[in-house]
Amino acid sequence: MKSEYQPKVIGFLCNWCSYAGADMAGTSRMRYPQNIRIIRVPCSGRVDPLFVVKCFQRGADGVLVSGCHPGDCHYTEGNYHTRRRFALLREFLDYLGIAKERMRVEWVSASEGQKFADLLSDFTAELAGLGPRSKILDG
Amino acid sequence: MARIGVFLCHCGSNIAGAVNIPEVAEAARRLPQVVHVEDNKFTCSDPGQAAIQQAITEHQLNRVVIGACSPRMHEATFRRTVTGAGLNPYLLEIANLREHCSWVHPDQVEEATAKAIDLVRKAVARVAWQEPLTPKHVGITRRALVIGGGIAGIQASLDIADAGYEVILVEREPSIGGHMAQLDKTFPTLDCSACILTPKMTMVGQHANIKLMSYSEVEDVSGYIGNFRVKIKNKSRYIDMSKCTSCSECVKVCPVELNSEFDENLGKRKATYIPFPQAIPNKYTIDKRGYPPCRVACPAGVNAQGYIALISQGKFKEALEVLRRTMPFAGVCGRVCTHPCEQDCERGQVDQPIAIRTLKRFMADYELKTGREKAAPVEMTKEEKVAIAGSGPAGLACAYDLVRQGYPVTVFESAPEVGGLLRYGIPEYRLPKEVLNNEINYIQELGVEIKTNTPVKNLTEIFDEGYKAIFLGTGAGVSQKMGIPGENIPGVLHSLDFLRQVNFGVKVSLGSKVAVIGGGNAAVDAARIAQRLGAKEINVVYRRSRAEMPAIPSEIEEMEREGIKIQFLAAPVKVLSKDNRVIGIQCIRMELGEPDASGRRRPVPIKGSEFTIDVDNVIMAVGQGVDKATLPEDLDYTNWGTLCVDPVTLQTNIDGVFAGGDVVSDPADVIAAITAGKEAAISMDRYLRGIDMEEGRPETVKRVEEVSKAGVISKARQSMPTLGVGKRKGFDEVELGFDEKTAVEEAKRCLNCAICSECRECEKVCEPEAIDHEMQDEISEEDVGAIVVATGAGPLDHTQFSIYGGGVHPDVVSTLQIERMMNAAGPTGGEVVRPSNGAHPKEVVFISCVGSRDERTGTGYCNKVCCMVMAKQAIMLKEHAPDTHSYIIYVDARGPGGKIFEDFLTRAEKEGTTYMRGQIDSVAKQDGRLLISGQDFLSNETFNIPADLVVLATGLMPNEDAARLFQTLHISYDAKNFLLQAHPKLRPVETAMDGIFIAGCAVAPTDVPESVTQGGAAAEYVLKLFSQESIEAEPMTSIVDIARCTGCLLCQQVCPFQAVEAETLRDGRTVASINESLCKGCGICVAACRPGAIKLRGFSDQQILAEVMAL
Amino acid sequence: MDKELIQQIRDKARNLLEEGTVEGVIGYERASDGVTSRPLFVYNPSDTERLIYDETCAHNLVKYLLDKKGKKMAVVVKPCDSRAINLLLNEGQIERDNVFIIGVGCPGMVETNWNHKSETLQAKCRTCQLSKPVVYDFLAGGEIERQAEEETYSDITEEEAKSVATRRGFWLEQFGHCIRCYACRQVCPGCYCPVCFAERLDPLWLGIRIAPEENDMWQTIRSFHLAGRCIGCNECERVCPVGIPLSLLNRKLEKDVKELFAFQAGLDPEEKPPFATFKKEEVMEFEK
Amino acid sequence: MNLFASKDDLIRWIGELLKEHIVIAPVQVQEQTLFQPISKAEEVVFDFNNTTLSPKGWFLPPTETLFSVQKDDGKVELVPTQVERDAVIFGLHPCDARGIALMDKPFLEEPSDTLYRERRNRTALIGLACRQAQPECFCTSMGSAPDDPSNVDILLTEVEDGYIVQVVTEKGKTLLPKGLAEYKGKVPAPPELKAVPTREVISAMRELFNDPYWEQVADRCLHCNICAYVCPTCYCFDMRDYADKGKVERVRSWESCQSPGFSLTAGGYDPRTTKGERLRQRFYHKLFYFPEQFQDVACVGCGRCVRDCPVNIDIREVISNLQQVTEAKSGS
Repeated sequence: MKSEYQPKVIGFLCNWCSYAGADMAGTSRMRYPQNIRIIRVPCSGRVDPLFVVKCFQRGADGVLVSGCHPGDCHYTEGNYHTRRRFALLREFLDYLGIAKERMRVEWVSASEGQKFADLLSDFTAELAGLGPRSKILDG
Repeated sequence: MARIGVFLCHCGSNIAGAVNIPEVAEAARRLPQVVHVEDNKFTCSDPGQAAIQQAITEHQLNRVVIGACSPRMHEATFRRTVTGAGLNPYLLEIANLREHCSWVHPDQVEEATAKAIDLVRKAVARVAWQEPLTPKHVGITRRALVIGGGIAGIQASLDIADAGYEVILVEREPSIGGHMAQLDKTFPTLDCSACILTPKMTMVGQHANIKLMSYSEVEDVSGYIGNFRVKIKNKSRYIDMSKCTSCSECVKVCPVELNSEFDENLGKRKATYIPFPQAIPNKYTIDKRGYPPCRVACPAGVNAQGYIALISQGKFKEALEVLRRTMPFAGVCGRVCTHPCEQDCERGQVDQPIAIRTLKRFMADYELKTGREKAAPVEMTKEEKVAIAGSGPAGLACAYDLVRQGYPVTVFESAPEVGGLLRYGIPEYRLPKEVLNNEINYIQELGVEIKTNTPVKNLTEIFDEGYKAIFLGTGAGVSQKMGIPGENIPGVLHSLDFLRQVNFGVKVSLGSKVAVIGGGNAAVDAARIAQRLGAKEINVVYRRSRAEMPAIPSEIEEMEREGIKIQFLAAPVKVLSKDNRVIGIQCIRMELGEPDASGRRRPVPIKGSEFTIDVDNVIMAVGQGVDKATLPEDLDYTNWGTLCVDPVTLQTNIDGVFAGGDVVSDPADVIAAITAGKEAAISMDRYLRGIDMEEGRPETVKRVEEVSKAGVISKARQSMPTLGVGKRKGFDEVELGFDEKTAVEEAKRCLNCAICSECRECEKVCEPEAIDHEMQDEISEEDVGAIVVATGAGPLDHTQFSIYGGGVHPDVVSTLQIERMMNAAGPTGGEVVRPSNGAHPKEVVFISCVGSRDERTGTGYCNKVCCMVMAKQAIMLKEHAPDTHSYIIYVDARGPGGKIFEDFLTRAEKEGTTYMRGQIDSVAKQDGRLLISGQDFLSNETFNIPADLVVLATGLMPNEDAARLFQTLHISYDAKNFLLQAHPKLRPVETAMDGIFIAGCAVAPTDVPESVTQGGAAAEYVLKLFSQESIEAEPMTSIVDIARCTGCLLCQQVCPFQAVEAETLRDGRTVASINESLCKGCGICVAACRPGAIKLRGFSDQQILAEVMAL
Repeated sequence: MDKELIQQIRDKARNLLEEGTVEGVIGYERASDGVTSRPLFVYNPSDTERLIYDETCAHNLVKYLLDKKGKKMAVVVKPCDSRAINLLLNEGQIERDNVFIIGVGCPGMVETNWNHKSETLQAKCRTCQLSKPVVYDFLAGGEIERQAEEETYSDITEEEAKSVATRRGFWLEQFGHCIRCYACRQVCPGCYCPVCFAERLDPLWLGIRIAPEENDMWQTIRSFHLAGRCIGCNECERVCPVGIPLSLLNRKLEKDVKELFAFQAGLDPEEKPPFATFKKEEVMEFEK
Repeated sequence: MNLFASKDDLIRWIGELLKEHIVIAPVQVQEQTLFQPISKAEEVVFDFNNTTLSPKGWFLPPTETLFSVQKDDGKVELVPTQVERDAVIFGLHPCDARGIALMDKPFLEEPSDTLYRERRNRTALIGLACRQAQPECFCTSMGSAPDDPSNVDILLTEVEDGYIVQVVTEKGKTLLPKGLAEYKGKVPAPPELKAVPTREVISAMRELFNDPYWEQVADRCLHCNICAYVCPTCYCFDMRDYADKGKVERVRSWESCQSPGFSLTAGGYDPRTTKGERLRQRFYHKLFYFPEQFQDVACVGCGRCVRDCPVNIDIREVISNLQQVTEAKSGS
């Protein structure tokens, strides 16, 4: 078990929907892989693409940016900006050799604890499949 | 240098059970700037909090990290704790070791511990960068908005208002009361619902502190706790509430009847209505849904639904009045109109469109038959005289509209008789002169002066005579020639001349063989006249095929029935003659090639396919043109020889001269000419009053969005009686029109698409003159400090559950329908009956959990109230008729709410209700009754119960458009549109949005007492807010570092709250500046700012980066 | 050299200076190698005779307007460079009234090195569709009919077709050459932050290492900060002393921005750039 | 005594050197020639114009860790970076060799820079005389020459069918392979170079510090760091401590006076904010301050900055402009 490769995942979760959704997964005692480390932000629109690039530079195997569903943003429009910024960044990082599978942008509402748990299981499994990404050297 | 204290909470075994706390503590001790670490069984407990405060003092901590539950849980608690020890509340960071760690990784101690260490390290790194923040204080508008006037909203409103604060209660229906008002009795006490609800409703209506805005909807909400600004749309009732006396006179005359929503479609109501007798406010509402499709389709905007509704009530004269509000030609258009209205008629989607044209004609026929009182002349209120050239449909329509506005109108007609093309272009068998004359007389009686034999040649002269505006509607009166050899031989006639001669009684002699060239109405008319003049063998030669033929299809049909042949795909090449007499016509066969500019396929001659038809006469009906010679000079013409006008105003190149009809458009139909006349009348009125002629034109009208066709029983359109072919010798009219009975029958088929038909009969009877059909929706803005959302939920439509016979068998009903039937004021006067035949039902089967506890058909969870509702109704059915036997087929029978609820279920069973736990397989019709088959889970046997009535207890769901409102309010809701609470246990009436509270069924299905409790609780939160002097606003807002700002203002473009302004510095540089009271702290601008000039306090780049670096 | 065109530029520059319309004129002059050209700032009417224009005048002079904020300047602007004017106007960096644009048609610039010019057109010129600047006050020499190839981004799609690992290897090698001289940034008209993220101390996004792991982030963010803003003058690639194919980065973003948001930078000074706006109904790949 | 080595001899010799040394030599990477450690002799290119970067990077690498700090259970340990092996720089041109000699002045003057000194002591230089000059070359005006042997341990000069091997130092002698024959032929004459007047300009610079010339010439300067990074004598650097989860490293990287933030002080004051001030600093350092301190001009005339400057700021032109400015001043 311990020798198994454990991808390092960093998640940026908006306070109002996704962080609450992750809380919901907790209160509902759902289980998901331990790999993620969650950073709370007020809105997914707060996530500067620099943070994500920094995560990868620092050796993260996967990065999750998660916000409210379109139309539900606590700040009305933040996630629409998130969507544009990261649609482009994902493509660009992939082009630079960081596979787009390593970066997820997801909409998770406060009630979607199950979705959050499922998403992490799936993401972690996918990253494990891609294999380790030692610092910046592998794709 | 920060002195950070780390406090690790065991949370009993919630965290400590999965995380090795000593190990985490040991790791924390080694972190930079950490000077103190301790752990505690329950940090949130008093001793736990005291320990933190003590440590802060003892170790001179200036930052605190607490590893515990989610910050969403206790951040506020711990902020108070550190404040108690003199620390700024924001110098605190919580590592979420419970929801994000121990609870989700319960049996991976090693991994969970490693993760917990990471989370603590991350929190330490972050808090080191945290600066002390001071909340701002903002004022509170002590005024509340309650959305939803059901029992929860009523309770909330009353509680707030009684405490002395103003409340705005917004209800989208015409009355408050919600679903509770529909109930007959309430469980488990069997109180009369109305008896306990209506006093509360009345109190709302009369409370000095409550501003009731019924029939209103919240459009937009901006602002924040204590300071919301709300936009409310007050939907137009078309009845002035301040004048309405609720006398119900309008209801008596309203011709439109529809299913009553309040009575769950079991009863009827009128387009003007009060939902139920005790409604608050007790004022009428006219239900208008826009323009009906027929009215939208009519170029002239004739309100067909209006007159059809009145015809259906036998009010024929009044019906004609409706038509005459738009135009004067009921008899004419009722005969010759191309009726685009019928194409768009919604009834056509059920079976066939309403015979709108024939109904229109019927009104004119009825008037002719019963005699018309002379019309009273219009009072000439305007001084400006208006001249109209041409007395065809365009000119007369224009004159009609202008004279009714009080303009003195003179019509100049060059011909000896009035009517233009209506008179000389349409044969008598289609439009009897008597009909036309009646309508022209009517126009003249109103005060229009008509001068015949007076052509207009010189516009200056007309102006000199004192006319201030001129309309030219002189038509297109010249026949076009074909340009083939032999066209000028006597015996070759042109259709217009031919029709004109016949219509003016000039004798025209024809041979026995006639060819008519063309495929339009003029060709068909000419052929049929030729036959009536004695021609024996008539051939219509048309160069395209039947599909392209522009004449009215019914006319073509009648023509063929009269024995006239059509040569399709043939064109004349030359007229053959002998001794200057026509002997035949040579034609060539055509085939259809590529579509031309008009979209019709262009006919192409087939070489060598010439053929000859022997004829004595040829009638050319290939088109008409404008006769320039008859028109004044100095007007601009198009390349096609028609007049040039502005497409919107219809003004020509000369100021004050307007034109419309065939003279502009080239030959079109009558309704197009009428439309042109009406449009010109609008322009001329505006021209004369000096108003902008183009503003708001062309007018856009709101077509009704959806027309319900549920329950409409198919019924064929009444057919038009015609004169037998054998009797068609002279010029007798061929179509005979409807009699009164047929007309009423036909009119009753109308679906009343727009609900209110705008027949305006109500205006006539409303003594206080409260009715205003032109009333507009009003938007008002209100400032409030708190909002209670109690928008409720409604039962799923039982007719969608066809597996239980819903929507299939009329005797499968919903619980609310039973409720209405039981109600003495309900549609059946308190008798529960079988809708199919009105009989008393003896066996009744209730089916529970329809669309609840069933993800496939509705919601996955329990609807909470149905078990009690079914028990109540079973008891009541027995009470109403002791011979009734009820079955309740349940999944689980529940009595939540305490002993009396459970007792109530027992009582139902004791009083003879058969409870069966099971599942329904089918509901089928058998011998006029219903057979309910299924499985009994307790006996493991199948059952077959014959019943008279099946009642479906359907799940409750929020209204479809609730999500839009919730989005406007920025409050969270789930996939089924139920609202989410700030915390499902501890903050049940709060939302994540401060200052917005929730109550009632909008949150989850609740019964009446629970809704009342929640309404009261929400009010209590509002009052708690209002009792504060001011509110602390989140200090986590953004700030601009002007040294780094480039002034690109991308931040301004992305800010959803208009919080960014451009500011010019003394050195001339433009930079962004953030208005803190508008900033909500989302940080969208921060992420957009490339130069890193914006800092979000509490979520700075340093802080988040420190977290990334710590992982 | 088109003598007539050059004379028009000189006359216009002289006029503008003599009439006091502008304080200075930014144009081109012959470089010290006698072959290539270099930017020239003219403040004195007599110096206008030094102005030249030919196929070696690759420099995008618009960048210099940022140094001369608040001053009235005239600038010689090629069609591609003119998009930078629109970019800077859109982002409020220059005032239209302060800039007099001497537009020049462009036959395409050739590849040059110190003391050497080739016959080969620069790659960006081969697909340039602009016959004249998108914005100008005076057009010297008139429009030039160009027979441009269609921009197919074939080099980009070729890269895209390779495996992620191959691309990673390629870029790591390229970024390995980077010496962080920041010439790409300094020459770029879109790079004007008072303190570049790469040199910011609060927060410390990036260290000072001239090494692949930091060069990588430097180039990633540099290009991404130009997403939807790069106007394709390709000056960054031209000035790179170690030959990193930066156009492959910028044009990849240009292509994606075009495809995802239907936007091209610098064509319209009023149009909202892709990160300033959004469409509620749009659906991105990760949502499908 | 000059020896002779055929091309094959050289290849064998490099092979020998590789056994005990790191050999840094010019190699072709895509379109550029760079000094890089080689793994086999065949990689070396002999016929090249000045490399993209000078070989100064061996002694002052673009980035290096000076030392790291380990913190464990309260104990703090400082671990300096070690120079592991001896090295040979093979094939450097005389101008680059002079660049190293000039760098020695500030770095080896006491207190000397430990890492630089270590590397310098353990590195031998085998130079290669230039048979051709490029238009940008002006080494003869800057105290060197295409065939200057003074700053290398061994100098190679290409002749018809091989190379003259001129042993300059004792250290050079130890590197020699066995069996090279004596070279008796003619030593070819070095290429001629155009002179740039230096001395007279430098003496006049004291008066030119506030001359508007600097702002004018800086108008077109982009303030990139190309000139400094390709220069064999520019040695400015920045240092920063990297701390990551308890581990600390002190890192030194190249930096340049042309960088906008170069002279920014902690208090926020920047003595050189304008483009002219920054550009002036570069020329004053090279032509005035360095000679004041160390007697020599800090330029070797390799021509790299001339070649690579994107906006053609040509040091030779600057020098002659300064001369004109001075003349104009004295004339008035």
